[in-house]
Amino acid sequence: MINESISVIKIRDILLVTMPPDPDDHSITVLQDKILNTMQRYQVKGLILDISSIKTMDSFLARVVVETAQMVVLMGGKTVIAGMQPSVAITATQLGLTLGGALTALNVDLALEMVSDNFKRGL
Amino acid sequence: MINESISVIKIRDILLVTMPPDPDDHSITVLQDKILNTMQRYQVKGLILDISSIKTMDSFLARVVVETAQMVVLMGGKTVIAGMQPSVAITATQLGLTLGGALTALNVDLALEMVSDNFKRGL
Amino acid sequence: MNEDTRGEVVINNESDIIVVRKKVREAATLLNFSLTDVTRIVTAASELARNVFLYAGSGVMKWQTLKSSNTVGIMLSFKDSGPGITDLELVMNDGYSTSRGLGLGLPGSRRLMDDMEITSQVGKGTTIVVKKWRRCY
Amino acid sequence: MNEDTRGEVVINNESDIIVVRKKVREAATLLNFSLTDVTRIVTAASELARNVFLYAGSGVMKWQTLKSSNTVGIMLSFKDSGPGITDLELVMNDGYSTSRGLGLGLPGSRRLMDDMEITSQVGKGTTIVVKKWRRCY
Ligand SMILES: Nc1ncnc2c1ncn2[C@@H]1O[C@H](COP(=O)(O)OP(=O)(O)O)[C@@H](O)[C@H]1O
Ligand SMILES: Nc1ncnc2c1ncn2[C@@H]1O[C@H](COP(=O)(O)OP(=O)(O)O)[C@@H](O)[C@H]1O
Repeated sequence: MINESISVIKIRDILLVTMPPDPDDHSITVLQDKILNTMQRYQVKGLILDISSIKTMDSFLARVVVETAQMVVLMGGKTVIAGMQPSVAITATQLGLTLGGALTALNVDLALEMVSDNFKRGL
Repeated sequence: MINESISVIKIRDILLVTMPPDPDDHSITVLQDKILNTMQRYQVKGLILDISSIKTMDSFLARVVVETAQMVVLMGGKTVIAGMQPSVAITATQLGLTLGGALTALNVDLALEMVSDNFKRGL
Repeated sequence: MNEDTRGEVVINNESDIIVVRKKVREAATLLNFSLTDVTRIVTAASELARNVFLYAGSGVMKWQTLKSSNTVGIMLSFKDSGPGITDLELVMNDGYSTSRGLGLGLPGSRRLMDDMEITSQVGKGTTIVVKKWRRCY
Repeated sequence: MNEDTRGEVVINNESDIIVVRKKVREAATLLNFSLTDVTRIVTAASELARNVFLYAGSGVMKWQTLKSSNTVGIMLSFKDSGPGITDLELVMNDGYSTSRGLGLGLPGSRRLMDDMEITSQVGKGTTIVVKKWRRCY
């Protein structure tokens, strides 16, 4: 099963999700469900979405990422989108994509730093 | 090569880019690639775009500046646009340009100050 | 660069969008496009393939390499026998969508590629051809 | 102020936009426009020259100095044999663009200059004339 390959790890009160390089539409939707359920069950406060292995971000994937971040916000959490490749950032901008107001970080390490610095202070 | 003339300097975890007065389409594409790749490789957290030598900011150049700032945001960085000439600022406003949500500073010195004050605190 | 200079992918279901991305990535990489240009081309292909699947149900993507006197390029065509597009100007507006989409697929793909041509007949189908040339250094 | 009171620049490719800016800057500076006015004039010229290149492929920019009883001014004309503009009112709206632009070139240039006149025939081409007078102190 493709969706098995998407790892969702809980680190204290943070959920770390590593996106696979070329997820299909279905596994993206399954992932979204899984994230929201896990957040609810374990009272997770934040989500780090590691997209560093993503080579193509089209408007479908972008919409799901933004939607997920928004749902997490509705549930009282924060999302950091981490590790976007330079070529993906350039392409996404030209395509016209924005990530709504989601927080971004260069990589997972820095995202974790942001989380522990700021989420605790309720930023 | 025109693109060689665009200098990209790393100062601690900040990238300082001096825009040439009259960049063409191609050198801008090269510049954007270079900025984002340097960000990734050296874990740069912010970009200072020095536009003090720019004497004319038309809507093409403005779009490039805003787009570059957006790309940097997608990768988890912050952009400060520094040193806009007063005459350019007046003209840009009349033309109808806005710099999106990008931060601005009077000059590179003040931009560096903003960066060290705020980026460290994760603003 | 003499073998495999053209090919096609039949689009029948969602997972074929991934096949399109894979084939186009291989072809563009073989043509020595920069990583950023490969990403641009694959992203446009993904948008257009998804449109074929979403709006027409099925169709075919063909790709081929292009040669000019001083550079090379890639051409992708997406052909379907779906409902067609009524207003070609309208669908090129950022944000216009008849589904729950972001409405960036068509206008965004035009921005990512060097050239885009749409032919569409209502009730008959749609063909979209996009091209990208490699920069010469 | 007797020599060099008119001139022209042929616009064939992107780098000619830079030549337009340079010539217009020189002319406006010679006429003793303030730095801000020079910037306004050069910026408008840059927008209009880019439009000629983008939408018509090529054309020509002519400039000449103007004299009235109590002041001087500059007139720039941009002439092309491109596709023309269908709806002159529409293109003057902030944000309207048929390309990937910001749609500020035409309305913005009108704001930067004192006067702007567009003549355009679909299929024949477009001529845009802008003027700016020096403030008398
Ligand atoms: N192959 C196609 N056949 C029929 N209609 C299409 C096709 N591709 C696009 N369209 C129409 O154009 C609109 C805009 O498409 P697009 O810019 O890709 O945005 P989105 O797919 O997010 O709606 C679609 O909502 C649809 O109505
Ligand atoms: N010289 C021209 N020939 C044909 N069409 C033009 C010309 N100049 C402008 N236009 C049309 O007017 C629109 C608005 O132009 P402008 O305000 O300069 O914005 P932008 O160039 O960013 O689109 C253009 O998108 C184009 O369709």
